[in-house]
Amino acid sequence: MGYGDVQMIDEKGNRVDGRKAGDLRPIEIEMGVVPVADGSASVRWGTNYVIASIYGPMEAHPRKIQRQERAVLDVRYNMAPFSTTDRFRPGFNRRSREISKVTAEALESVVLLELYPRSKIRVEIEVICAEAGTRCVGLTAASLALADAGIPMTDLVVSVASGKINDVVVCDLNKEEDNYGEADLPMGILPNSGELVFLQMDGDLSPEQFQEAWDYNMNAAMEIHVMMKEAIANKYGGES
Amino acid sequence: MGYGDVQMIDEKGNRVDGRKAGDLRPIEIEMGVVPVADGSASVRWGTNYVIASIYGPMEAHPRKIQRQERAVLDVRYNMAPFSTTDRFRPGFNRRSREISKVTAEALESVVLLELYPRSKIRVEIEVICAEAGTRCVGLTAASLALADAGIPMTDLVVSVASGKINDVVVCDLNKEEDNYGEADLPMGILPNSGELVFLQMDGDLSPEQFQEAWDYNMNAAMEIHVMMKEAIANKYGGES
Amino acid sequence: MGYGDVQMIDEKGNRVDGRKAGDLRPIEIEMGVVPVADGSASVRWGTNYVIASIYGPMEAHPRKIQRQERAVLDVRYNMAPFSTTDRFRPGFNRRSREISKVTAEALESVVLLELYPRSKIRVEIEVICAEAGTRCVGLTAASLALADAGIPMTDLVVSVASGKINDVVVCDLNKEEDNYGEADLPMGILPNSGELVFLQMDGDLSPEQFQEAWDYNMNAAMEIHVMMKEAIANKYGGES
Amino acid sequence: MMGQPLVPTLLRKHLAELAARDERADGRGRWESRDLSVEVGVLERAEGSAKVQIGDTIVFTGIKFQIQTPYPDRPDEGGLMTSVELRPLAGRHIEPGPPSPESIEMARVVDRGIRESGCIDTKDLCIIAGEKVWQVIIDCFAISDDGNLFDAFALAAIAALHNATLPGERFDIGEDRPLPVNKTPIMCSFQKVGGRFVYDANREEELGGDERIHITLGGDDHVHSLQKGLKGAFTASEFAEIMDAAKQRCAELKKIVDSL
Amino acid sequence: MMGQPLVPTLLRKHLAELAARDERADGRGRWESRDLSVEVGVLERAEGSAKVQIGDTIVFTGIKFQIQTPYPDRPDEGGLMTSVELRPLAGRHIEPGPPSPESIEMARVVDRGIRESGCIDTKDLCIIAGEKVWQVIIDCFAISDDGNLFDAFALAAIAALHNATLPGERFDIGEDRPLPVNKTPIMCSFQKVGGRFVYDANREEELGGDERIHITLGGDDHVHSLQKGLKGAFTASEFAEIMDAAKQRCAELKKIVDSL
Amino acid sequence: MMGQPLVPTLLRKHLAELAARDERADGRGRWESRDLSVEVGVLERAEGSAKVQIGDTIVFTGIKFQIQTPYPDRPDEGGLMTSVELRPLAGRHIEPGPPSPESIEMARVVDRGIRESGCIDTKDLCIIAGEKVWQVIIDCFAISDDGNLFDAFALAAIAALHNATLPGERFDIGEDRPLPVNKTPIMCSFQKVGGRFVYDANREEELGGDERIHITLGGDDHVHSLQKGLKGAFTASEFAEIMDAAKQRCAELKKIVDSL
Repeated sequence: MGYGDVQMIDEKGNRVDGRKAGDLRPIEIEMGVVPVADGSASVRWGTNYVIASIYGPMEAHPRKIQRQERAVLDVRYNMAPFSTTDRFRPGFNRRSREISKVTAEALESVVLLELYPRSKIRVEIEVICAEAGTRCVGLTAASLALADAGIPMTDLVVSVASGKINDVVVCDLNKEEDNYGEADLPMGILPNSGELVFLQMDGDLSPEQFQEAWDYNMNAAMEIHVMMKEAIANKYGGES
Repeated sequence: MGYGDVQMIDEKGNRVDGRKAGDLRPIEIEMGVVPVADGSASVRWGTNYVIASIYGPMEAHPRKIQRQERAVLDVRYNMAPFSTTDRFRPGFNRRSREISKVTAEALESVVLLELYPRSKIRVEIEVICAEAGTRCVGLTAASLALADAGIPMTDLVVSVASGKINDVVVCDLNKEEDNYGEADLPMGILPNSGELVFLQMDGDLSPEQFQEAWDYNMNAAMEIHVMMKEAIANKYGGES
Repeated sequence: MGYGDVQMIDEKGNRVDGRKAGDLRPIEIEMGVVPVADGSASVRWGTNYVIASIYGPMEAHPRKIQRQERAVLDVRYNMAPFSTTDRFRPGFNRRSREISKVTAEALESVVLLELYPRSKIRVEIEVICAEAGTRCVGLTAASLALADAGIPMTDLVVSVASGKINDVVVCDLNKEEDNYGEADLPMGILPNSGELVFLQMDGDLSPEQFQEAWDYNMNAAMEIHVMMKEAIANKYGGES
Repeated sequence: MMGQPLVPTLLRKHLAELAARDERADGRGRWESRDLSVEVGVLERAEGSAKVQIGDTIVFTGIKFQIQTPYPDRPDEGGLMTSVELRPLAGRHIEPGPPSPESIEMARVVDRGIRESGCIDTKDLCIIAGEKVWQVIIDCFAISDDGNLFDAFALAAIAALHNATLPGERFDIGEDRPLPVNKTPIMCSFQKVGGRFVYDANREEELGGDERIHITLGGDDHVHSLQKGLKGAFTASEFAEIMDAAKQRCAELKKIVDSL
Repeated sequence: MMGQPLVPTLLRKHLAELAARDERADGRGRWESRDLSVEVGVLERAEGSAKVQIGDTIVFTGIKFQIQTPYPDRPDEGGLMTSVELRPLAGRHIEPGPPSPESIEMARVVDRGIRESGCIDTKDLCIIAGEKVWQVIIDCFAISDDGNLFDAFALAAIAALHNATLPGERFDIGEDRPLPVNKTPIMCSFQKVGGRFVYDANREEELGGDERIHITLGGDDHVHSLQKGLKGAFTASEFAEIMDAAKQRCAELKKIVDSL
Repeated sequence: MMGQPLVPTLLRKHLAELAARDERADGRGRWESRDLSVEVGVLERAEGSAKVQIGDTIVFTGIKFQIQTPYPDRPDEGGLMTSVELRPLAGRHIEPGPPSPESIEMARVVDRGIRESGCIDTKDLCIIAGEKVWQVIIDCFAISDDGNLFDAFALAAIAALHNATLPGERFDIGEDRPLPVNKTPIMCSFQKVGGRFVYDANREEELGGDERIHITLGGDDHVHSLQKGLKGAFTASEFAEIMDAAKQRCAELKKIVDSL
């Protein structure tokens, strides 16, 4: 943190890739990319490339994970071995475990689990290419894949992060910025209610900076929500 | 073994910490130290500090460990990472597995397991600070915790070790002595019957030395038994 | 592969251990070598020494491996730690897993599994001394052990490999030849029908060389089959 | 892995009724803590240690040091590692086995609060640049879990760091000296119980509650770490409310740690 | 581990009836492939990559390089490693957990085809003899499994190798240069379905089929790797028949790869 | 892990009746061994080996050597490691998987008997002080378990050590030479069956028996290792009785090993 001597924003407020503080990287959504799945979607976001697939609702087994009154979500976030510059070694990984857990908890907050007692819904998130912000891309892709699978939800989840570089708050850090980032605030937002189902943060933000980052995320979420609705409408010919 | 050139006992028979051959290190017992457990006790013994807690009797699961006619004891002996001078790495450890096994077998010899068919009693032993003789301290603490949990036993188990340094048999080696020890004879004694439920030994003892170490342990066990009864009486206002 | 400058066959077609191209190493079979097993056999083949034992048919558990209409074979191929020049470290091993899988599939092709619905037959293969071709020795030993256990089979399985050195196809490579081998073609043959239940190959064989190696294996299988029948007859006083 | 308790419908109902009357089961106010004590220097074999008791929740944290080779791209910086051990000693609901997702999350959240606050300057851990640096290991260990282990661990961790000594003599690299710790980051955790957030939930409230928010603040109310855990959605105004409570409580706890 | 599907008696009967009429469920001929496409250079972070789609089966293969110390007895030879990841993303039947016997077998069979063909000369991977050599890692990753992953992975692997660049610049050892790949080994897989072998079985045929044979051929129809998998016995004449089919199909696929 | 056999109530009753008449199921006396044989030099790839058969119990022990760096505080001492493999080959009751508590206990008890007797002087294993020392690995491997594996492994281990050769040539550090072994520690195991201890329990007696005591004696009846296993309590006089039996039997077995 705090490599203040590397200048990542010029005097005109332009970032290294030409974006302004509040701009998102390019985002491209594709529905139904895993033909054998019950639902799937991919999201390209900058050079991030994440695929999510859904299987279920199906019988929950082993028995001990079954819940009498609702479905359980079995969520796995994973990085493919070729997703990073240095090969990412398959196997147990504490970071992936934590992201899987908070992603599951975010999705459990919107999926109508009570509709499927004793069952399990598998949510598989694979990072094919990683840039910065893969957990946000993954959560967004998973929510699209659930929609593709026809699993009823109270809302889509839109996830995006803002951060800080050179003591300036900006939206959606790319990889180069992330290397010099001084803070990161990823959020999972329900675009219809404005509620949050996912929130993390690390680094250093003053109360004012924190508010600024929060607001960037809220605005960006609305922008992404439009793209998500379009992608769904393109496939199903209607509004989500 | 056999670093005979380091003098650990002086000509008057005084040991490095001032004890005589048959003396124990200071022992301090506290009952009920884990508020959420069904029973618990801690034992400080020299600079050893061990906590034991009991959960159960409860339903034994998974099923395959269940026994139709009696309870099973599920005993775990473990060293906390900060319990030793060099950090003790958590995870699988052959020594801990062996100690857990022989401790379980010692306790199974006194707990009235037939009273609780199909159930499980969990015995958790954590070494918070390790000096020398942690397996004896752990077994003693576990037997106190079982008493605190009100689990019926035929007797308490008192565990203590004697050993040999400079070819002299002494009781209850401390850490410094243990480093130069030539033998170690830990025993688990039922103070009312004088029977043994736990016995290990390694090193080198002549038949006569072996008898001497055995006798030290038997005497020490009676001494410790008095302290154990006191600690229980202090909590429950009666004799165990 | 392709260390063509080491001469492993002389101008008269003699191999380093004096064998001709189509000759097998010495083979010795012993039945019933594991007294506590339901069936067992050992095969010494060159300096290979492999023991196989059978347990079952027994109830298949855990339940999820059970098959309503037939038995399952639970096959394990393993190398003992002292079976190789450099100590073979116990534990997970990808090569052993693959050999266990293809060995199981070969045996499943001959055992009358439908006779034992919901049950399991354990096939344990341990390499005590390894030379070259242990997978063939193991499969052959397992089929003998199944016969010793009285498990009905459509045929014995005879397994043998041919290979290539100095661009010459020869039968049953020994360890020294294997080190310089340019191809290896292990097969599992049903001697009565001539069918195959096991086939692997690696290296480089022209179509003609491939046919030559195939034919060596077929001939060798008939030779080994005679020894197998003898070993069974010696124990049971009849023809297999 | 922690067992999956059955959803305690009755408990949830009971807690909701209490919340409707602005009450808690044990009589506390929404932002009120249980009795809390912190002791340092309690572990004979650790180079720094603390014991924290919050109600019937008891934890130890021990600091151990190891020597390691620095990363090539940061030759003069030491390392920091946080481990959480939820051994079955500490509760009926804790099962033996490899680290559960819960314990991994705790370790990572406690670690981020310490790390991101900059309270340890990793350059202070350099022994010989490019060759030898100190690694600080923070071992969090639960003795009794009656809820809110997150705050207990985080508090014990920063207290133990303030209590720690770099063991130069044991490693033959000069004299022992206190570990430099520049700041006092404090974590406060809130759980939604009966539809509203409360501070310092006990285990009963955890079982019958919804989402949890962990906030770590440094000086001047700077935010260093946030984590939302468990199922549930919250609004911006709910968040603002607990952030205010956190600012007040963090300041109180900081005073306690700084006075040890 | 892949789940154990119930033996699909009805499916087997159905497939046997089709086979009796020399038909397949999707209308293909015995030796006919599903629609197949190969794309290279599709993975941003890999040094070589390919995407193969065969019907509804989709896989990626990425090539990554690492630097390692050579084995003392082969000081001037680099290394080659093939890994197969069957993540539960790619099918309802794939369970999470450590590598299944199926994925281990796939990795080893794909690896042998590449390795034994000699398409990579490990001496081309030497950087400094006895000190530093390249290790080529072939990561096969399934996106959607509708059968015949073996061929999809093998095809993606050789295509990705032809597409790969040795990343000298990233490791500060000279310029980037194409990985030398001398040959194009091709795997063709056959499964016995309804009593006769067919090429490119889809997942339904896999479920209702018997033994499987994998053949990897190089130039001049040289055989580099064989593997028989699953329960079943086959005759010499059955083998001769699929070997003929393999020779023809391998030549077609080789053209596709060599033209990329 | 070994399966949990159902408590064999009938078997226990039967064994108790036999014990009441001072008999054993197979007609042996209390301190009588089953037929026992020891062969050495039986494993082609090991540097020392032995096969021990006691009744229907059969085991192999192989000695392998590796070169390792000595511990800094003991620069001129080699290492010793004992491993026990209870593979499912050796009995219906043995399940595959990671080392069971039973096999760990066996390995540790066999190891202590060897180690504490001082039969291997670890200084004899020094090659270059501070740089290279031999590690002796004792691999105990069960072929057929009909009870009393402890004694079979311990006997095979000391016999194999006496048979072992330091493989200097294979590691390019001088000539092969016999491993110096100065003593012959012997283990004798006793199990309480039907209320009294017997020597060399077979598997039936193990299943229907109670606690077990393992005694390792060296020269002049010096005790080197003791272990009590399984549930049960015993008196001082019971222990004295089996110690006497152990002294006699250990002397007999020592003669057998020393005469090989």
